[in-house]
Amino acid sequence: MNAAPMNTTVTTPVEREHALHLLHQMLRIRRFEARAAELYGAMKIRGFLHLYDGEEAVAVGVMEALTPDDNIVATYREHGHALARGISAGAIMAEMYGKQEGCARGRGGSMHLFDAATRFYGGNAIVGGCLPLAIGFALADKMRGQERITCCFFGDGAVAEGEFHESMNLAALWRLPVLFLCENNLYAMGTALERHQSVTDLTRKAASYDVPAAAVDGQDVLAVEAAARTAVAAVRSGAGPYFLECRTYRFRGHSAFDTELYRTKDEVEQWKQRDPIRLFIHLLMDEGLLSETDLAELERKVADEIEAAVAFAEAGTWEPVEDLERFVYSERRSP
Amino acid sequence: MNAAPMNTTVTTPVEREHALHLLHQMLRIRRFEARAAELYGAMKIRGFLHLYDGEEAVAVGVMEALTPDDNIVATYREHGHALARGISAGAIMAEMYGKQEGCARGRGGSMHLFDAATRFYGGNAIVGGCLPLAIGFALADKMRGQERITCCFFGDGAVAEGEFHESMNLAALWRLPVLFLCENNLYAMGTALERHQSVTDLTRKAASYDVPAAAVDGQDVLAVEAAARTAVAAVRSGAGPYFLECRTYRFRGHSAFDTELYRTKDEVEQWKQRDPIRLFIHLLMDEGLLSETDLAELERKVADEIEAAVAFAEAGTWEPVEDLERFVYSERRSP
Amino acid sequence: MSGNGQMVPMTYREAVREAMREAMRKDERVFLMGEDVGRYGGCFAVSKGLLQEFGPERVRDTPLSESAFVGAGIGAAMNGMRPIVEVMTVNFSLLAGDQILNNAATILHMSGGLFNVPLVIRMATGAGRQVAAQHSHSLEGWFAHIPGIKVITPATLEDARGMLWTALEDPDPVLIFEHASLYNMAGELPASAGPVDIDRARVRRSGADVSIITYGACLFKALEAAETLARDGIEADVVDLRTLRPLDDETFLASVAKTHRAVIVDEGWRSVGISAEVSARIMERAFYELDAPVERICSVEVPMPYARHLEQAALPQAETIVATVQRMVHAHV
Amino acid sequence: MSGNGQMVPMTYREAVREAMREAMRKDERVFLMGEDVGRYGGCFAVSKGLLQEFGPERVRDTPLSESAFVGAGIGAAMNGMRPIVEVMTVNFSLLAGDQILNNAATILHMSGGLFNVPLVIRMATGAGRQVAAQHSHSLEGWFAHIPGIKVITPATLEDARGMLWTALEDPDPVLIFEHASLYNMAGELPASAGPVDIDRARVRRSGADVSIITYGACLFKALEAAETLARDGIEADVVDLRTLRPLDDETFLASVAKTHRAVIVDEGWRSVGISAEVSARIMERAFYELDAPVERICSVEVPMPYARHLEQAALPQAETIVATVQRMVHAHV
Ligand SMILES: Cc1ncc(C[n+]2csc(CCOP(=O)(O)OP(=O)(O)O)c2C)c(N)n1
Ligand SMILES: Cc1ncc(C[n+]2csc(CCOP(=O)(O)OP(=O)(O)O)c2C)c(N)n1
Ligand SMILES: [Mg+2]
Ligand SMILES: [Mg+2]
Repeated sequence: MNAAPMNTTVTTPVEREHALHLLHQMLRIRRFEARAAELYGAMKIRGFLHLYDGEEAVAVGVMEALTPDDNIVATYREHGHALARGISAGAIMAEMYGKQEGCARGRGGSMHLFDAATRFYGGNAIVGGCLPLAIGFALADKMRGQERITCCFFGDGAVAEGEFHESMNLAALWRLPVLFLCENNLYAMGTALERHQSVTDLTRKAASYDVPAAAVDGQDVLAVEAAARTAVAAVRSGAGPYFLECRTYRFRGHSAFDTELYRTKDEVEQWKQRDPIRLFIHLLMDEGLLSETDLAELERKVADEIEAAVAFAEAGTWEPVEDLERFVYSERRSP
Repeated sequence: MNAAPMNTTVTTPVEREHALHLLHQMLRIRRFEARAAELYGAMKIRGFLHLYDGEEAVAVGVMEALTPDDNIVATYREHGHALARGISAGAIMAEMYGKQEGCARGRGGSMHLFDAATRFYGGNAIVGGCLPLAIGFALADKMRGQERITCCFFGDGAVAEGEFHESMNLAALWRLPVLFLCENNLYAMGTALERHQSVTDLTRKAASYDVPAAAVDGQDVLAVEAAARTAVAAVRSGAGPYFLECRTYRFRGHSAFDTELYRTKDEVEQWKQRDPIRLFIHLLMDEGLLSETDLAELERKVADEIEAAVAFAEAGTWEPVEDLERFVYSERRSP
Repeated sequence: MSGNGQMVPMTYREAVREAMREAMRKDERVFLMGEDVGRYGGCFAVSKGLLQEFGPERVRDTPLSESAFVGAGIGAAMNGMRPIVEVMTVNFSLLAGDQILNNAATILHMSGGLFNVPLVIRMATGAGRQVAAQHSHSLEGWFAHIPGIKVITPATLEDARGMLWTALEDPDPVLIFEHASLYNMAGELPASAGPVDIDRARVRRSGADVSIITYGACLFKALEAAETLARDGIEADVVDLRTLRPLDDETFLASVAKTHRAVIVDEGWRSVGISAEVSARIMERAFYELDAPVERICSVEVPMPYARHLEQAALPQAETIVATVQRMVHAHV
Repeated sequence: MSGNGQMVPMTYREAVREAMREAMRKDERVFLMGEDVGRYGGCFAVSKGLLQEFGPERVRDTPLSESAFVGAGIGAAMNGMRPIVEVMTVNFSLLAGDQILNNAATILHMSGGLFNVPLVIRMATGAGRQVAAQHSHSLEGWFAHIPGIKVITPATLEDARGMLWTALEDPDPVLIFEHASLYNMAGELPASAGPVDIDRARVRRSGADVSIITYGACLFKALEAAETLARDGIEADVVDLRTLRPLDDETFLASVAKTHRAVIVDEGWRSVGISAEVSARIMERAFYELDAPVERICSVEVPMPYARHLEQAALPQAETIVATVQRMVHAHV
């Protein structure tokens, strides 16, 4: 497999309201990440920062297929998932500032977003480390006859880790309601897919566990949504896990420290031709579902929201140093 | 998959001398294990004891296909491999007695047999733990242009461990000369294959790494030898790793502590109908390659050898307690 | 309440099993998961019979996948269950080490207090059965390095019976280490035996001349040594730490304040083990009470050899404790 | 030898890189393997340029498979190579923990001395960069619990440049921990700088009033504290342990014999860490030399919080060292 974009085009028919919603979600993420990058430059945000530009269609398309009652487990590159899932931009931005108004009180930062209301269980920064957790979430639900499913996001790099394999086997063996959501952006940090996987068609990994699988163009939000709906329906039916690979690309470096020695500017440019947002805008305009005014209106709404989020983070407060030792152990007994 | 034996029969033509050699090797193992069991009862051997009865055709068939220059890595159920590879029965038995004349000075015991002359690198008691070592052996050989291959034995249980997956991927990616030799005896301790693997045809695991694979009736020593020769030739050609699954059965409990609650006596009896030694004896007698006298002669030779091994172990000496702290760090600098 | 005071003969193995049985009866969120806990009956026969009583959903055999099933325990705990995960022995625990260190111990903190992990992990630990270098570890003290988890080490029947329920009621991850050599230990327990605390160390024998501080199977070597020493006129206070994280400093400090001398006995390797921690705490908080330097009796720092004489020489022994205490007391009368 | 005494400006990062470059030039059995060591240039840019010089066979990018590539390093070492395995950071090391504990550290012993494992594993360690609970571990002291391996912690440019070759010549597994905050540290080294020993601790500053015993990045906090203390008339002996296993007791005991007071500074968590071990050894071997109890300054026992003010509050600081020493010295003049 080479790193060239897939050649599918965006074609699925779509209702205007839904289309605008999807576009809005993607724009929110794009804008949020742009601001995060700036704020990182301004040293308002510190530590590691892994941005999601280029991959927006994945989080947005998948979240559409899930219900609020489902569980989400994600990686360190999870701002997009958190936003699409419904954690407020302010709570996320405040978290990245390290303020106590953040969704994890500023203890987690960019890589560890958590939220109870939306059942968002992190933000996990050990590659592959979230997969076993997802198994456990699904197991608990299955044992109690809950309808919920668990969606676990992870990258192509995680597929090389033993935990991926152990988790796929467990989920298949126990027919657990897990959606394995692989965001294949063709690189694990600076290591290209063909240098870290002997078989680059990752859906073939699923076959060896008898887990149904599909791959989808991750730059096409409608295709992602459709594929996710199929996958979610299969999982919710009780048939067991499902593996969905979204083929995508990250436009920025792996993290803020990346000098991108491992890929060419050309390759990145080629992929930017398949920017999921641009593609979707073109489609909608071609279909007459979106006007320049609509777009400007959306952009304005998004800008307002993100600026409000930044203001919220700026206005946030520092947790008292005296509280440092809290949350090592629980402050209450279990119910 | 159920636990019933495969229905293939032993048919490959074979030369008398070679046939007697194979039979001799299997008889040595059977006898050795029987004595080990007795000596465990007599508390001469302690710790864990994992016997190989029923699986003899695997070690014997595979070793025929390897050259003395190849590397072997094995599990805790490795007496058979060690004997077939050419470590003397005395050195193995003395090791199990804990005597300093043992092949690992009595420091390793039954689960940790080692030998430099035969390139036998353990005896590893962490399930799956030997697989990464095999990758390293093969990598070193490949980097230096050695002809050697590395044969790594492991059980069906190890296939569930993440290390199996990581090792298969690395071997395939780097086209390393590794023979993955899976001894599928249908149980990982008390857990049947279908309760620990979502896909019970283990060769399908190999497909997901583009590693060529085959399964063979592990009760048929000639079939194992033939399959191993094919596999070894493929690996030695430089094509990369190969996965060979030998379908077999252990006649005794997992270890000396096993009360075998998890399988029926019937199932065991059914498999004993496919005792690799009995099957082979019948074949050879049918073909006129083995007489009762030949067999008696072999049995006697084997009995003598094993009794001599026991005598050697009995006559062995205890390493001085003062030497306890040796071999934590090397006593010499590296060359 | 009639009959509750009655004593019932029981082994340590049975005490652990009874504790699990009671927990599964009392709380339907509790389930047991691990390698061979079901059909095999547990590699040390601890869970024998539980599959028949509770079925394969709640007594769940797992594939050999330590990282995945420990992580699954964490996820299930976060999602409302009360899993007991059995890692067959501590020797395999590093395969799940990342899940324990980076998930079980950190999620409460990383989430700013949002999500706790009410998980219990049981493991057999220890040496002495000639199972050699890869199967003889004592890493419980080592795990006690990690904030966010608790580490408990039941030594007595009462604790084997009673600590599990308390651990299950704890909102945070608790690791229970059962020394494999204790499973056959027989004794008696009241029919009414139930939960015990996991907060405090316990003085198992009282004496004024020296403190012997220990836990797990070494407790019995310490008690044996104490009997021998008593014949020599030396009365030892024997402290069973019971919980290695968080350590109950007050109990052992009170003992040292009484005896002014302490020996720590620990089957783990000496360097950077739990005994170093106890020694350092005595240094910090009871230095001026000491009549002699605190000593440690630990396993010799070798991977465990198979041969019995070497293994026994590597392990702490009652005789070593006796000799150490005698030297200590007589040198400083 | 002309020009060899010349000083060359260099960062810690470059010193490590030079050490690897020299090793690969000198010995063709040496190769580097790990995640992103090649095309990416190393996650801390340490190996930048080495791929270009030595090619992808000897500067080998691996998949994310810590257990497999560390195990592969062990196998390759047993089979005649001299691998340098980079585990990107210590935070991922538990994924390879079983290979380190049960293979690297035990094979020499289990094989009765037949097979040694001349493997070097490098890892970045430490906190201070706001990378939160899963990426801020300091586990080097913890790994020092394991017999069969050596643990070294270069703090200076000289050691960063010189310890690697000595580690590669060692017949047994050596773990090298490089504190991530040191990579940018700049200084000068003689052009002739080469291998240094890994056997002895080093006194980095001489003083008679208190011993500050430390290693790694904390060395610089200790030296800073010592300067502040000197203005107050307190002269500190600053001991850089350099090697955490085996510990060079003699050097810190000699220091304590001179100063009669000791503080240990360690970025790891306090309980059951390397500082407990040093304290326990001073207890055992220098008790009667002490004018005051040995103290420990470690990280607060919390998973590392992201927020900067909390992270800094959790870490040992020069000010804490100063305050501790002042209290210690003034309380017992
Ligand atoms: C176990 C582990 N090893 C290494 C790392 C360092 N690391 C962080 S992200 C990353 C690459 C992951 O690639 P992938 O899974 O494809 O996700 P992506 O970043 O492309 O979204 C690496 C090597 C880590 N966090 N965890
Ligand atoms: C990592 C690990 N987990 C658990 C064990 C305990 N154990 C020893 S052998 C075994 C079963 C292994 O089954 P398999 O791989 O099929 O080999 P077999 O014994 O059947 O030859 C188990 C669970 C172990 N040694 N290592
Ligand atoms: Mg990726
Ligand atoms: Mg098996």
